[in-house]
Amino acid sequence: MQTTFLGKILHTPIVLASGVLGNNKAILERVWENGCGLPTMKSIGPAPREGHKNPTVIDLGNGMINAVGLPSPGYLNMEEEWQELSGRTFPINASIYGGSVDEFVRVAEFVSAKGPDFIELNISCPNSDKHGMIFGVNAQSSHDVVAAVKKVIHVPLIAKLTPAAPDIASIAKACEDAGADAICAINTAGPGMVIDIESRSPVLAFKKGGLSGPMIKPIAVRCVYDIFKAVSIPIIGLGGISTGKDAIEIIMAGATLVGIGTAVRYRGISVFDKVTNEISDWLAAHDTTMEKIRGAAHREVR
Amino acid sequence: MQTTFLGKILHTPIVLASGVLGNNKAILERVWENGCGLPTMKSIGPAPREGHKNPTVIDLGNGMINAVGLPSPGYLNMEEEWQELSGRTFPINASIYGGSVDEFVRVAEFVSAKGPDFIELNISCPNSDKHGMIFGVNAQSSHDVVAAVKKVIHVPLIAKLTPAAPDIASIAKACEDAGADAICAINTAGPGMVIDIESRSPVLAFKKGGLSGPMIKPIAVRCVYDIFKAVSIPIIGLGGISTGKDAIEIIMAGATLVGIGTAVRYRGISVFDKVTNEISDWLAAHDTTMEKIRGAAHREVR
Amino acid sequence: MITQLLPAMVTVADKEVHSPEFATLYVNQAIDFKPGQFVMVWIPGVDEKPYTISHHTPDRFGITVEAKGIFSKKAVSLGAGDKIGIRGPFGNGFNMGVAYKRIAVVAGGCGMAPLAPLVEAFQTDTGPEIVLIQGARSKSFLLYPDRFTAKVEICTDDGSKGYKGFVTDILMEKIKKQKIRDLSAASVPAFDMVYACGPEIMMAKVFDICEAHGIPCQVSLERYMRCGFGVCGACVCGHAVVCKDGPVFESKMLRTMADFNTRALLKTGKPVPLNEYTTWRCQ
Amino acid sequence: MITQLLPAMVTVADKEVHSPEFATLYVNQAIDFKPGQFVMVWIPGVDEKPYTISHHTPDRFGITVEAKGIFSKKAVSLGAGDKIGIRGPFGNGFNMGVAYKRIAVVAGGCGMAPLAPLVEAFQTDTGPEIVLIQGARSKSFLLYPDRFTAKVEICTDDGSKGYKGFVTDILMEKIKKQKIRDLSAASVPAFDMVYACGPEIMMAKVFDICEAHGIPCQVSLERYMRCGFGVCGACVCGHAVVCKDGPVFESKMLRTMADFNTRALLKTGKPVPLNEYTTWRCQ
Ligand SMILES: Cc1cc2nc3c(=O)[nH]c(=O)nc-3n(C[C@H](O)[C@H](O)[C@H](O)COP(=O)(O)OP(=O)(O)OC[C@H]3O[C@@H](n4cnc5c(N)ncnc54)[C@H](O)[C@@H]3O)c2cc1C
Ligand SMILES: Cc1cc2nc3c(=O)[nH]c(=O)nc-3n(C[C@H](O)[C@H](O)[C@H](O)COP(=O)(O)OP(=O)(O)OC[C@H]3O[C@@H](n4cnc5c(N)ncnc54)[C@H](O)[C@@H]3O)c2cc1C
Ligand SMILES: Cc1cc2nc3c(=O)[nH]c(=O)nc-3n(C[C@H](O)[C@H](O)[C@H](O)COP(=O)(O)O)c2cc1C
Ligand SMILES: Cc1cc2nc3c(=O)[nH]c(=O)nc-3n(C[C@H](O)[C@H](O)[C@H](O)COP(=O)(O)O)c2cc1C
Ligand code: FES
Ligand code: FES
Repeated sequence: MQTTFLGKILHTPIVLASGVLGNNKAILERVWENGCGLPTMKSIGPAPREGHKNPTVIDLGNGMINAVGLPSPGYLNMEEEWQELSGRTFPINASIYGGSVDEFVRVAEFVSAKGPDFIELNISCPNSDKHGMIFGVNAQSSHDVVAAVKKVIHVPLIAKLTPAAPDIASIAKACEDAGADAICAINTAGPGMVIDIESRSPVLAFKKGGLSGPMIKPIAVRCVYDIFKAVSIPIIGLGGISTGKDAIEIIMAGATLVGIGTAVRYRGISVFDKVTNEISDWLAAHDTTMEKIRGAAHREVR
Repeated sequence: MQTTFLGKILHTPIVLASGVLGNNKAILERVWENGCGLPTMKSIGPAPREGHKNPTVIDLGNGMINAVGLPSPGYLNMEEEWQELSGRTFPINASIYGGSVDEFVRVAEFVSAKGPDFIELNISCPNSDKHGMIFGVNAQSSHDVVAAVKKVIHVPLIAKLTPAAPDIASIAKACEDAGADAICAINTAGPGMVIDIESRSPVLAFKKGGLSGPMIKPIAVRCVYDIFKAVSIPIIGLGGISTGKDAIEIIMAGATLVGIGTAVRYRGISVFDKVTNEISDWLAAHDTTMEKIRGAAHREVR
Repeated sequence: MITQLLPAMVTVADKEVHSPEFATLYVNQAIDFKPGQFVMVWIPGVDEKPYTISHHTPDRFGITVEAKGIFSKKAVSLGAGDKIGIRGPFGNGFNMGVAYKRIAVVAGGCGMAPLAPLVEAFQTDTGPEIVLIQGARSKSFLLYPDRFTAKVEICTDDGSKGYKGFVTDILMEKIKKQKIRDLSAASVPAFDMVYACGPEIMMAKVFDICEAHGIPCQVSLERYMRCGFGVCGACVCGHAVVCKDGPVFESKMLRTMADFNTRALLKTGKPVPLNEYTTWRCQ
Repeated sequence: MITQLLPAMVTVADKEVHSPEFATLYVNQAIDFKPGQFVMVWIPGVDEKPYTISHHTPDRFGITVEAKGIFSKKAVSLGAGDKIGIRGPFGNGFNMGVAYKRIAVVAGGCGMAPLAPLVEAFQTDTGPEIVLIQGARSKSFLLYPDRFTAKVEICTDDGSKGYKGFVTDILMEKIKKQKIRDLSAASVPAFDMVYACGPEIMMAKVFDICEAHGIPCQVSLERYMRCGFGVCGACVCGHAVVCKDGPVFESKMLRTMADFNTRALLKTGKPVPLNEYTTWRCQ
């Protein structure tokens, strides 16, 4: 299922969602070997950060709630990992975050020099008081951060958006106008909260957390649908995608690539191969191609 | 489980969510007889409106997606229903909507004269192009509509909010400042979209729809938690509440009353009695009261 | 698999055209089913409406549609190979007593659709004696002419076939005859159960007749529907939720159902007299 | 019910204090369990951490905690009636061959916790011959002194009980003895399986010894964990996901596991040499 994305050839159209597994080269490679066309690294931040105390990630059965809190060694402390990655045989998408346009620029410039295949701006993470989210809910700030980062990097830029934006399409458009090469949607939804009634306490140590997995799929599909109408750059669609049929659905909404995070919990690391095969089988059974069905849900029926 | 709410005595703390069943007096009464302390009428609009074509309501298993589209006879065409309701022996909450402050005011003034026990402003419905939602995502507009309506009505005013607001607490505060007597949270989440991949078409005729039921409970709990911190007026908490434990959870987040909509699908009309009994049983087993546990999740553990 | 959740797109396997107005669409798929239950039928880009399952075998079912409005005309125009979305089945079917000795089935127009599988289920060696009364505007509107082993008492409004007049006349007559047969046991009701489906006014008459003669009955109602599973409230009839508590209701419920044969809600939710509402299902 | 989803708040039924540093908390609840699996233990307001199930019967289980940092000190201070949240069990347990004739079990410090239920499971009439080697800093750190019917070979760092030295010395000696016994069949490995848990450096030595003698082994690793079910990536060790692929790993996997006995990730995700990371579990 070879796919070309912003000029790079990927062996499958499936992307590993940022923050899921991608903590070292060995696991990024394993995910790739298991059918992931584009593994994304855990978001890299401007300074060392331990993230929140546990509980940070809870399986709700039909999806997860998490407030990991953007742990990161900090962009200056990853020499060892970049060294190892320099000899890689697979593409990587480097996700980054910052608390200000300046921080985004600093991290992006440094990371760009390390030669990832793409840089993804996480302007949408809800799990931190000061980082990220502020950008992704406002078109002007989204534009500013994308425009500033675009100037200092030498690889394609992907803007990762949050469904918490009142009008995600306008954010996507602002990112496109600012030079983003692609949109990745969506980050976790909500945020939500789960309270343990016996201890009378929120379960997550950070109290609130982002929702992911099957329960947010309708939100992801709607966002991708809205974004597809608003922009002409390609979209990485994710949020609750667990099966080939889910992938077809978000492709029909307008996605070019399909991301998978939470489904690793439900179907194991081989979920990438499984979903790839399920997509091919469906396409073959319907005698069609990814290109033909992309955005199909936008065409009037009959 | 008698409860006093804004001066009215309700036989249980359970509210019927607007838009669910409440289409005539007989069914409102039946819901009340089945343990609902406060039945809410289907939202009443400024003009006759048929709503969207079907499919409008789909069960996703772990919740529903709907775009009914605010059908309403229009406030001027409900004489027969008000006549019947005037002889009622149970309290009602009249939900209303409008496309402008003026429309809200006109509907509210008229409805107030019909003697409902409460008026709920649906400033949060996502299923219409021009109605509702615009108010609920902006603090200033929320303030304006509540302040204007408050002047013309003679019953307590409940503002019903949408989780789509980037900061629901600030909307709630704006409503409180404008004179709202209570907050109802939340309306449906998302919106979402489900695409049927065989017909390559969104399943809902309106394409997008609001999410309700168990899958949005974490969002509802988080919203009530945020609102409880921001306001001192009581909160009707709803969104995915299906069991007594769910009710206890949202009460611990800060709710005074608990609303139920989608759970009617999963547990039948007797869900009101069932949840009431489950709440009493839990309170008895834990030797506590609704008052004692309200907002308990806000207190530091240990 | 067909469930009550998202519509399953299924292929129309074949179509049986009964008359210019009526056709049955068959689908070769298993569906869980009790006579009287209905499915929501979705034609993407058009609309979604409830239809009774009128034919059922373990691996096949059919719905019979009367072409009336935009949706049903579109449905009747579909043919083998076309796809429709199905979710369901919804509602409670007819209650079928195993010990019934004598039943009456009264069908008006396409009210025969839900009743046909019921009749088939009762038509066994050990089943009750069946008095089957079918009425329609005229001959060409009489559904399933050769479907039953039970004898069919036919009436048409125009006398083009069978008795010229109402199904309720025949029902009255049958009850009287039965009473004479039963003279020795005067308190025994003429039928163990009367099942009826057709225009609501016809069902109301059947109900009145049954009440007068101490016979329990079950009728299948119709209201505008959205969800099909008892949440949206579009279909309420008095305190009854037609899609969920019904569509089949027994005498006990009918006695207390405020709006039975009097009112129905339009799409707007406005209650109107039945004649204003139009009994879409079976006029 | 305890599941892998939201933590279930359960009551500590009783506490067994082994020494000032070690205590076992018992919970009278059923939990699905295979020796080697762990649960996430939540103390609201404090933190949540993984602990091996060290005791298990159909309606009761226990975890043994060594007081080290804030969380484990808090856990050890809990007593009967206190509530903790439990989710799990997670991970794969030890593989237990039914045809094993001779196994060795090598425990260092609180590495005995996951191994104890394994030993109990093997201690049947038809079970294998068990060579059980237990090491600790000193006598008071030796867990479960009277728990097993199998004979325990004891070593302490300070010689306060048993052999003064490393568990690996005893393992070597046992392998040699076994080889002499097996002279007639020189190619037969000394043990069908060696199970080990303790400081990672100890487990690495056990692995090396086993490799040198053609003996398969299984060790139980420890890394900082968040989700416990293979999603967050906090616990990766080379290409292995410790919580999900492990925590028990067999020789075949250990051979290719880049970071085994060399590196671990801090909470920030930064990889550091093991000594910098501190083997929290069993020092
Ligand atoms: C439980 C249940 C089971 C059913 N089973 C069957 C079945 O087996 N077979 C079957 O054919 N139908 C059945 N129906 C009815 C079916 O769902 C449709 O209502 C019917 O097919 C007409 O749909 P339509 O969209 O084609 O017509 P519509 O466009 O809805 O119109 C139908 C008729 O009503 C008139 N009309 C429409 N709107 C109004 C209005 N506002 N005021 C006055 N008149 C109006 C139209 O002119 C037309 O004559 C069932 C309904 C229910 C609730
Ligand atoms: C699968 C698995 C099973 C486990 N089973 C058990 C078990 O059965 N029993 C048991 O007791 N434990 C077990 N553990 C370990 C347990 O989860 C905790 O890590 C342990 O109890 C220490 O937690 P703490 O929060 O009290 O200590 P921490 O506060 O985490 O500190 C532990 C030790 O490390 C030092 N330390 C902390 N942070 C750092 C740092 N950044 N750099 C250097 N040193 C640091 C502290 O000073 C202290 O000495 C298991 C772990 C795993 C992964
Ligand atoms: C445990 C966890 C950690 C995550 N961390 C990040 C992150 O660091 N950066 C980011 O952009 N998204 C992060 N996400 C969001 C995912 O990349 C993804 O957008 C979201 O989970 C929706 O996809 P899914 O439903 O397939 O998981 C995280 C998600 C989870 C579940
Ligand atoms: C079919 C349906 C129709 C609804 N219509 C309305 C409405 O007219 N006005 C309104 O304020 N909320 C409406 N809602 C939202 C509910 O009142 C409620 O806020 C939401 O469904 C969350 O609660 P639940 O999860 O218990 O259903 C509707 C919800 C559903 C499912
Ligand atoms: S159709 Fe929705 S309640 Fe009956
Ligand atoms: S703890 Fe999350 S992957 Fe292992």
